[in-house]
Amino acid sequence: MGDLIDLVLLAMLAITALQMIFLKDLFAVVMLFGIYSFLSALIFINLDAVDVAFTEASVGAGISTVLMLGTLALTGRKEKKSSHSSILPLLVVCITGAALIYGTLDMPPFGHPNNPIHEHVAPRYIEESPKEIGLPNMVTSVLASYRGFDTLGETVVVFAALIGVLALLGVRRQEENDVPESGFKAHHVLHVVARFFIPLIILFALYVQFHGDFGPGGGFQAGVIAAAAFILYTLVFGLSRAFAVVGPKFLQALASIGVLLYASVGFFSMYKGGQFLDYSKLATDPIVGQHYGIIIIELGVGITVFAVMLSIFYAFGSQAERSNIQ
Amino acid sequence: MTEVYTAVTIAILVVMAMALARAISAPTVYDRILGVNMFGTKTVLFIAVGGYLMGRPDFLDIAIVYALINFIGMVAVLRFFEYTAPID
Amino acid sequence: MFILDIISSVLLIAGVFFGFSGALGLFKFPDFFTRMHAASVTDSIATILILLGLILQTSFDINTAKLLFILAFLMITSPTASHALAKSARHGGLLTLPETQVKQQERTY
Amino acid sequence: MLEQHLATLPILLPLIAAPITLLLGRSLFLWIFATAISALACYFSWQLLAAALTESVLSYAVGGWPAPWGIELRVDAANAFVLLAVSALSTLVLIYSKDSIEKEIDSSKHTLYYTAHLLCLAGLSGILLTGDAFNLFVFLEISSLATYTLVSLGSDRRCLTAAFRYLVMGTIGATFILIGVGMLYMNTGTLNMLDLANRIDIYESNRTINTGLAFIMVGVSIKLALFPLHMWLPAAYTHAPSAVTAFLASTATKVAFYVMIRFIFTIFGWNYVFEEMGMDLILMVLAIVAIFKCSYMATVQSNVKTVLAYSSVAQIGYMILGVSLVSVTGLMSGLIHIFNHALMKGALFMAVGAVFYRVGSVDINAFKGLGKQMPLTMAAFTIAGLSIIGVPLTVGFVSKWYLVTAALEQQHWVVAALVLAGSLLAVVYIGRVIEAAYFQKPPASRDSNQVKEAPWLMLAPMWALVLANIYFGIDTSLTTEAARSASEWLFQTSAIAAASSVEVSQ
Amino acid sequence: MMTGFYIVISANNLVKKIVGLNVFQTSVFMLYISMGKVNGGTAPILVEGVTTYSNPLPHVLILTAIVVGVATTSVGLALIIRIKRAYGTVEENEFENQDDAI
Repeated sequence: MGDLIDLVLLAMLAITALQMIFLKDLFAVVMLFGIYSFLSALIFINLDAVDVAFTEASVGAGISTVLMLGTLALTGRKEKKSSHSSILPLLVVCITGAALIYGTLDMPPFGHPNNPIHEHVAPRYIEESPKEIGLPNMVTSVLASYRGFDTLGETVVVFAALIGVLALLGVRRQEENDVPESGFKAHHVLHVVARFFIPLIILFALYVQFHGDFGPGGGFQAGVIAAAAFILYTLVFGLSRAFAVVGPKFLQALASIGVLLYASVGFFSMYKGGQFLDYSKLATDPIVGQHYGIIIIELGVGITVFAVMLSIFYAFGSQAERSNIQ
Repeated sequence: MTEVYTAVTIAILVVMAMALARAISAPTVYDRILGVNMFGTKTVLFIAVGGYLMGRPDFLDIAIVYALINFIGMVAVLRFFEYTAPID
Repeated sequence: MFILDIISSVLLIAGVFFGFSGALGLFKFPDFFTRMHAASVTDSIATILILLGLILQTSFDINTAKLLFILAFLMITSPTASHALAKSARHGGLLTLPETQVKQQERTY
Repeated sequence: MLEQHLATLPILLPLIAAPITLLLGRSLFLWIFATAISALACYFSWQLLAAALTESVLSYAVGGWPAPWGIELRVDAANAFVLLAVSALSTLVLIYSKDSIEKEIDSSKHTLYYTAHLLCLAGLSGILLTGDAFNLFVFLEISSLATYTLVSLGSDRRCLTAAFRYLVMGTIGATFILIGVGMLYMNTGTLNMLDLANRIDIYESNRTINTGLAFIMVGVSIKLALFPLHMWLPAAYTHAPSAVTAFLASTATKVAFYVMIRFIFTIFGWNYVFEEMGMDLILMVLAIVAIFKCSYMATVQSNVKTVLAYSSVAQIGYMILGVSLVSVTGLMSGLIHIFNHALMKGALFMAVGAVFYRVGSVDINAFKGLGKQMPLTMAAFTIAGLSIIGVPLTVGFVSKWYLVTAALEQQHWVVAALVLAGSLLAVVYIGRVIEAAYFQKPPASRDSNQVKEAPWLMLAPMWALVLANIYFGIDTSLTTEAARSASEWLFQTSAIAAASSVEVSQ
Repeated sequence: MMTGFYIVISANNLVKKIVGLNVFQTSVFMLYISMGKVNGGTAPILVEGVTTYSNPLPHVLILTAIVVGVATTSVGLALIIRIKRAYGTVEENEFENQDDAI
């Protein structure tokens, strides 16, 4: 049953991807990309990777698509006919594809419980992590504790993206705000609905943030969802009103603080005599210490991701408005 | 009950495929958006029913995220049309 | 419990039926606004039925709350999105089938 | 307490400093702060090298979890050596950049420049020190994102397309590495490099692992700008701000080269890669083609930065050639060349940046007559240029010497001859610039009062590098000793891993 | 997977290239997730009475990789906007004609 669903979803995925090559309307390509993301998230769910599906749906289908649309608004929708030949790329792709298929020949059988991948490192996570860390969600345990350094790196990657986007686009200065522009002025229905839902979405983000230890979710997802709430606000009410709620400078500070919060947990555990990011030393009882550590670093991740995603969106949005005014 | 879930899941899958087909080969841009939107709502339902099918109904959070993202995507698309002429 | 099972099965199947007919409508109807009508109305009813069917299966815990939240969310956002889409399409200059025919007749005269 | 955490500090200091710089915001203070952090990181990596030379391997388990479960930082002579070069260069470039970016980067973006620089340094240190294959990917992306940002800060609009091309190529490369690591993980169930090495040898000729190796090699080669995949490099180096180019040219590709060594020697084992896969022949051919093609390209360019960028690709060819000779001396020459090339390319790009600072152009015509107008800068350029060529008493000679020795040890007469012939091409492209600077009159259009010597903050790091060029060219004991112990160690671990796997499989 | 790769290499339009890059990466993610699946297993969140779980490690890795991917995407898109402003086009062959010095 699960396999059948997988196959159907995979087929749909392949069709979507192939169609993307041929469409010249970039808007359609981006729409299809949104679908592609949704579909792959569905496959992830089917393969038991709920946390990943969560992230893919919110990041891939949500943030990426919105950013791509923002870019399209500035660069135009049509792809021009390409003049250079497509034989060489096709050849490279075929070689790579052949290599991949060759590589799959000796791949361990799909889903077999005795594959090396399930026998070497993973059993410890599955069997011991509930005891060593005390959380039912193993993904969170591994993410935040066993491989906490990766997650720190990942938070820094997000931060680096913020630096990149700021360096490239900057955020419009406040004093240029004199041009009145406030989203959908005429859409009263949207206004009402948005006003009603945004608090609920933020509430849900907080739920995801703190429930991530027990169910799917965690800092990244929560940060993205909270950012999505503000993006909705910005889309509906316009950029200048959103700036009044959360200013861009404040967000940049927040992004830095998130990273620092994460790192400070690491330094604190060093100070307590453990290794970097060794949460067991944070409290007398190692399990309680792990718990504290994970909550704080997830919070740090959440803050950074929220601030960065929203800042990036602001940067794109202010570009779009500037070009609209001209 | 499992049979019903299975049947319903497959049926939703079929509907999703139809919506996808619509989104791929749409006569106007709006049809495409409509297809995408429909695809999104059906996906939410698919996850909800699928969660029961797999016996892990605590994954409804993901369905909520889908609904949310779908809506935001919709608003973003419409906002996008304020900048560019939608008619080909 | 048995009766609940039957009721929820019926609800689920009815919901799927509506969803299917909506998707069919997406293909069969002649112009954009009727297609949209088909899609949005059936979308709502399918959502209600399926989610209700699932709610009956829960034992009134956090899952019920989540399902209700999804229901409320979809019930409000889906028509809103349809409304905004229709409005935007109208502004964009899309016409209903009768209007198109009228226009064509005008052009032929 | 610091000794205990020594291995983390070169990564963590710049990592923490980056958000702090964003919070700070005042330019002069920022410059001092960033430089101080980088200098501290350099100091700690010096300590690390000392520790690694005495104890041979330091291991640090992040989070207190033992190796295959948690992430491990491993310091050995090889990576401590490269780390020292990277952090030292970073410090010098930061000192240099105060005046340089004044001219080339809009003042509102100075904060972002320092932040991105520190992030890049953190990423590169992370790549060097980590003992975990996936962690390497994460740090690779940190440094790459920071690099794209740095490249795009250039004043010319072409820096944008260069950065974009770099981004696309870099991401493809990173994704290839990801595929390769995935294939390894699939067959071994572990991500720790040592653990991987032990478990890979059990599967002697597994097609999935072979493919994984191929994907990793191609991915790393993109990052490394190995010959057919180097197309992003000249554009990126030419259009980035001078300080950025000096930093990237002397560190980024070197780190990628180290990654390649690490994968070949630590994970796969050299006898597997070279003897069973025949990778040495492929690498050797590519390296020789790279040396000649790119040296030739360098001789026909008119933009001096582009000349040096192509020369970088050629120099990477020398490093790869050293590895492909499969001997301790060959590997050693590659490692020495990492360090030496950082010294000379850093000095060259700094000199070119100084010329841009005063003259406003880096075209070869702009260099005419500069020998009199900017004597110190051009003297630095000349000495570093001689080093690239491989004149005795400079570091360039040392690495070429060991490379030729290694080639002769293996009876590769042709290769040795080709290396020497490649140096002749270097004479041509460096000679053109020097000839323009010393033997031609300055163009009449240039206001000779405006063009004077570069500010001392630019000259000081430049001359520090030049003096290092000469010092390490005469007193080779430090570099050769470190490189020799590093390369011997790399060969040994390969052998140990192979031996232990035999025990396991029996 | 190869479709995305093909789009990256062959597409002339920069936005499409970024889309392709995303497609490519997403398919690699799928490769990882598929190897973490255990037949008969369920999502790695502890539930009473269940003993077989899928492998959580690939999930963790891909979580990281997704976030890395979106970071790259956003920087790439920002670059595209700047390119559009500087050159007036986002078609690769058009700006090569404008600056043949690259």
